[in-house]
Amino acid sequence: MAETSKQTISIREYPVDEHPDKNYLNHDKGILSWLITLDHKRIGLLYLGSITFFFFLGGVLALLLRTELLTPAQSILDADTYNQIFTLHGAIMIFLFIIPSIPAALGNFFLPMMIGAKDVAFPRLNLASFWIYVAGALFALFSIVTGAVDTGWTFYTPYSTETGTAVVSMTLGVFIMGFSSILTGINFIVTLHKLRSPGQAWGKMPLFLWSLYATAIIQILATPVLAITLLLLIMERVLGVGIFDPALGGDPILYQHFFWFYSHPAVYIMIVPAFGIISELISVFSRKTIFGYWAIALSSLAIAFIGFLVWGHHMFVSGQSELSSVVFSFLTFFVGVPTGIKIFNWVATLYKGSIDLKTPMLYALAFLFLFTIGGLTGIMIGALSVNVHLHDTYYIVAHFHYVMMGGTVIALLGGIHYWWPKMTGRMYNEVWGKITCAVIFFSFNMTFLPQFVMGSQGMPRRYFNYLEEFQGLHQFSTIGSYILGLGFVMMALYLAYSLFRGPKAPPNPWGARSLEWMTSSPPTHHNFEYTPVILHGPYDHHQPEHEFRMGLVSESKETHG
Amino acid sequence: MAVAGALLVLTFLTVAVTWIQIPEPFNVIVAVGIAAIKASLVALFFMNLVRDSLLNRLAFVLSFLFLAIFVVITLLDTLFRDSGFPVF
Amino acid sequence: MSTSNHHTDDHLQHHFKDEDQQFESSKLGMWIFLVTEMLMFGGLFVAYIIYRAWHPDLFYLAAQELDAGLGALNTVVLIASSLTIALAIRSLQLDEFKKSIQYLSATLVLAATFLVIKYIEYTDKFAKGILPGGHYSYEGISHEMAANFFSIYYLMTGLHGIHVLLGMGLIGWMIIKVRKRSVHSRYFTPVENTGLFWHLVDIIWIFLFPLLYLID
Amino acid sequence: MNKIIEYLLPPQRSTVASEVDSLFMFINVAGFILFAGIMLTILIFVIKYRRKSEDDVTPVITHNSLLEITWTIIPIILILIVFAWGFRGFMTLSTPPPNAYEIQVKAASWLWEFEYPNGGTTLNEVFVPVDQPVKFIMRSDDVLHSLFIPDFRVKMDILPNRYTSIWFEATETGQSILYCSEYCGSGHSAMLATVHVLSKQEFEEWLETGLEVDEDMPLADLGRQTYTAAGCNACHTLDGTDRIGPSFLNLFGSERTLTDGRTVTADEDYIRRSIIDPNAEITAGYPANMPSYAGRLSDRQIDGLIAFIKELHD
Ligand code: HEA
Ligand code: HEA
Ligand code: HEC
Ligand code: CUA
Ligand SMILES: [Cu+2]
Repeated sequence: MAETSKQTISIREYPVDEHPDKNYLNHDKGILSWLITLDHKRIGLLYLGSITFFFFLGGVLALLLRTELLTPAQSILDADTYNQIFTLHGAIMIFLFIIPSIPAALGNFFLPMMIGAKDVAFPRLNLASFWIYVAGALFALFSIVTGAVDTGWTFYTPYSTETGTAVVSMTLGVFIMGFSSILTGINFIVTLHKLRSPGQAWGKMPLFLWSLYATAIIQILATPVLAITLLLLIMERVLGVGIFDPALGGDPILYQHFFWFYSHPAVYIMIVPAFGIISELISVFSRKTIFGYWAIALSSLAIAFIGFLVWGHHMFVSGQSELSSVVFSFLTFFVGVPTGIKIFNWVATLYKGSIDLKTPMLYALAFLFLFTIGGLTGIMIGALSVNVHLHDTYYIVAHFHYVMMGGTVIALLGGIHYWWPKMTGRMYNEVWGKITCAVIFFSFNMTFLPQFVMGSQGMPRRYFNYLEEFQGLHQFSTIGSYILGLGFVMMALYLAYSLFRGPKAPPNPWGARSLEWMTSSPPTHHNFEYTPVILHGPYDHHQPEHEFRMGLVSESKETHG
Repeated sequence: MAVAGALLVLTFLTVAVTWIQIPEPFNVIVAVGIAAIKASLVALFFMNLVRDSLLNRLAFVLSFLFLAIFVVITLLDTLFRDSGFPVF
Repeated sequence: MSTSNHHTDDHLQHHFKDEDQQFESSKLGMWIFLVTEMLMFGGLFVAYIIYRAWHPDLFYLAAQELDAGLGALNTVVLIASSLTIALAIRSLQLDEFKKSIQYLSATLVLAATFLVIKYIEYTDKFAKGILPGGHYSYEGISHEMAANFFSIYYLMTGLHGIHVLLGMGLIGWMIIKVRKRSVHSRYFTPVENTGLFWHLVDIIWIFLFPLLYLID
Repeated sequence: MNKIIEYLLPPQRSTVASEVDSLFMFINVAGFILFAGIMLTILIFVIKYRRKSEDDVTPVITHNSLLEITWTIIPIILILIVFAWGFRGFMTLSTPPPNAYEIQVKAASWLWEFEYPNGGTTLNEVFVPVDQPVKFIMRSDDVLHSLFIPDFRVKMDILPNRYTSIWFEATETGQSILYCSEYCGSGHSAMLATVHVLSKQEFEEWLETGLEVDEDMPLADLGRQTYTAAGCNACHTLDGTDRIGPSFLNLFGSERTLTDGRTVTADEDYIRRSIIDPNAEITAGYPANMPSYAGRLSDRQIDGLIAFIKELHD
């Protein structure tokens, strides 16, 4: 628990064993030792591998979409295939990639380390959550084999109850993955409450953990509703229960309420952990105490809470009552306030810092650029009368790619580079890192900026054919997406290279202050060979580094009694 | 933990309340109200929330809060579908 | 579980500092899990509330078909089972293993009773042609949406029934654990958590009963 | 500024358009100023405070309440403005004037049917008078659709179990495109219609004469016209490629295998049946989702279609 016991405890500095022979990677050998591992770090890597795979899969599907959109009429895909591909692209990117991405991969790896714990509170649940995720993913992929789903990732009724495709196995897959998400959430909350090292008050927790905490709260409160929604949808198909299907007396708008009650908060499951990463990056690479620690920490909770009140902004033209549209629009804007607070505090942190433009920092700055655009366009479409025009056009597509790809994915990339030395024990190539970051940044804008224009000109989304007048913009966007793909291939190459040939990483290459850097790279099986004691805040760059490596002198006397 | 006796009495009380409740014509609120009382009795004593940590109590309350949000805001739509534009 | 277990007490997992920490963690975990359960059922309650607000007459008519007596009986059964499981935990905390097993078994029997009564209700309905959703064929209710009420009814009671089954599994497992003496006054977390789960199942029924059976 | 509006948005052809556009531009401009301010600050900081040496020491600045309050209040003010403005526009959009001219719209997968007060109907094109409020009362035959006319800045979902409505008042004559913007399956992107805005007088005339089918046209020509007007082209091509349904090329006279295993010859009778009651006989390999045209096409139009299909051989 957090508070130090009343007995006097003695602490001393524990120097880091720079390159211990045994680390978590070679602690046990063999594939099986990975597949049934209870080590949060290995589970984190398992997740990281899986989400990378699904990101590439989703990305390749996106390139197919973009290729079809090169010409106004049919070129390489027919209408049904196109519909299935954007559905799969959306569903894979959302449920298989972005929701588990930061929390389950980086969060699993670093949450226990950042609080000086040996593991999460329930390691077995953690492993279970990974395998549940895999099982869900298999169901989802199975749906492709059995005829694919063509409903859009939103599974709106009654189309989803009528279309002849494999909606049941897809939704079952998503249903199952929900439990994986819930288990991760439970695990994180309990771990943060109960396993923090001595001295680590809430105010000394890295902001990444605050963001994971807020995320976990959303996960446990929203995901069950998704579960019941999908269960009802499945029952609708299997038994014809008639809650959502108008042909049976149900109400399709009710389905949308249920769906967005989960899926709007879910967008904060995606972005809030990204905020956490950005807080770490900005502080570390300007070597400066974070500005407005509490403002940033608490705004995550505020976003999580307000995020539950605004789901109806996806439904302004759905036929819900005007009254609720007005209320939802009003509440929607208030998410912008805590988000803005974060952004301004990050900018203020840069002030008088010592800014080092390493690759992770470049990603952080790219994030600020892209996410602000995505967020401000969110305000645009939250405005009632404008939304009527922009709803279900490419403007929306551009908005959510700016926040999800330009926000979450860019932050994830920043985080991966930042923690790469810690996770793998190797340094990546800085020059290639920067070049790739630039390529991704520019081609991303090239892909999605034109979509704002198309959208406001009236180009509807989920359109397989379109009017000639949009062809120029579509082609520009498609070419951008190819370059974007190239950027990711470059990244895959230099990161893979660094795994084998990269120079060995020191324990703390960036001069950071949070706990995960106070052990060897890669860490040993138990993270720390002692119980860490926290004296300073995680961003106290003005304190000498060795004071962050304190630990209890003798562990065994610490038990109660 | 000397609540066992009290628990028994409470159980009978809650059951008894159920029985009286049936002939009552005036309904949903009463029915749900009584159910809520019964539920809180179970939560407080059987599940021992009276003595539990603040956090666990908070968890319990939070779930009701968010359910309430869900219901109330959804009703804002479903009850006002055809009433046109609200005039303030 | 993991390799280096230098602690004497074999229930303490290596990453916990002490028993207290471990107990509190599991209990908090369980509570959060209960929160997710409540929200999941909550979805059905929301559907219920919306449909009842739309079609009060339907709910009135259809509820007449349900046997309030059996429903009430089941309420008593579940409340009693809640009591017995609470007593089982108490006995265990006092290391009265025999008594604890008796109470747990009583809970199990009560749970089974609940299911038997539910089974009677279901078969009775099925016989009349009151089946969920598209299979509905009963003519006795003069409301075009009667099937929808029973869809909600079956979904709610069905999901609840599944939880009763799960709970019974857990209780059975706990009986084995007490038999083997692998839980006792110093370590009763699994039983405690099973109890919490069971109480939740009870609470949900406490709401289901008046909402489905007692509409007038 | 006007140039930018013209580039970003479709032409303003209804009374509400300018109000919506002005809010759109306000958010763009305010957002851009905010965005540019933030980016500029970042740029300056990054240049000015670049790391000079590995031993740089930075000041300890933990927070500043005044700043925090400032950047909480200013956004709140901005969002209140945006909310109120959007609310006003929305109010206009959702309260049709009482004197609106009413047209019934029926959306089906994947065609639009418009019914005028005099009982006449048109498929996939709608004629409306200029400078006169028009209200669409809409209903779907099957799944969700959504009626979207970018030039008028209106959009509304169409549901199978209720009526929804929109209204607009066109400000100039001409043609505008009407999209289906709620995803509805294979033919979603082909579910288009044209809005013809006519002057009041032209509209009156059109109501008198335009609704009648030109009975004098040669049959095959009428068929070709109906092929696009009735939206057959959404699903059937003329060049032998499959879309949603089979191509019309070489259809006539060929042997069709049905899902129940029977084979039939595609003669006049069969084609007529396929149009009027398409789901009675389903050709193997295709979905059963062609809408029925019973009551939507006149006998002569169907004859025309048959004549047209007859000619399609290569
Ligand atoms: C990571 C995911 C993510 C995030 C973070 C957001 C963030 C926001 N989104 Fe987005 N959104 C999606 C993912 C996301 N969204 C997706 C996937 C969809 C489409 C789903 C589908 O239909 O398929 C969608 C759709 C969507 C819609 C529905 C559009 C439609 O279909 O008609 C709306 C409408 O209000 C909306 C609004 C917002 C708002 C207001 C925010 C806010 O949180 C943004 C807050 C941020 C800022 C405002 C910028 C920073 C702040 C400042 C610089 C301070 C100054 C600010 C002010 C003065 C306000 N989003
Ligand atoms: C996390 C979420 C996420 C991400 C990251 C992306 C990423 C991308 N998306 Fe996606 N998108 C969605 C979520 C996301 N999308 C959702 C939810 C929808 C809505 C679906 C719906 O309507 O239901 C959507 C819809 C959507 C559409 C609209 C389709 C339509 O409405 O008709 C388009 C069109 O341009 C598009 C394009 C892209 C592109 C070009 C990328 C690019 O950023 C992708 C970049 C990645 C790559 C290019 C992969 C790189 C790898 C390789 C090329 C190498 C291959 C290597 C090996 C095989 C080893 N997306
Ligand atoms: C929504 C899509 C759609 C539209 C619009 C549509 N059809 Fe079809 N049509 C189909 C499909 C799918 C089939 C194959 C299944 C079947 O036989 O019903 C089909 C079959 C047919 C057939 C039988 C062909 C065969 O293979 O035997 C004819 C003839 C036909 N359509 C004519 C028309 C005409 C004429 C129109 C316009 C007035 C039209 N269709 C509009 C989808 C459509
Ligand atoms: Cu009709 Cu899309
Ligand atoms: Cu949203």
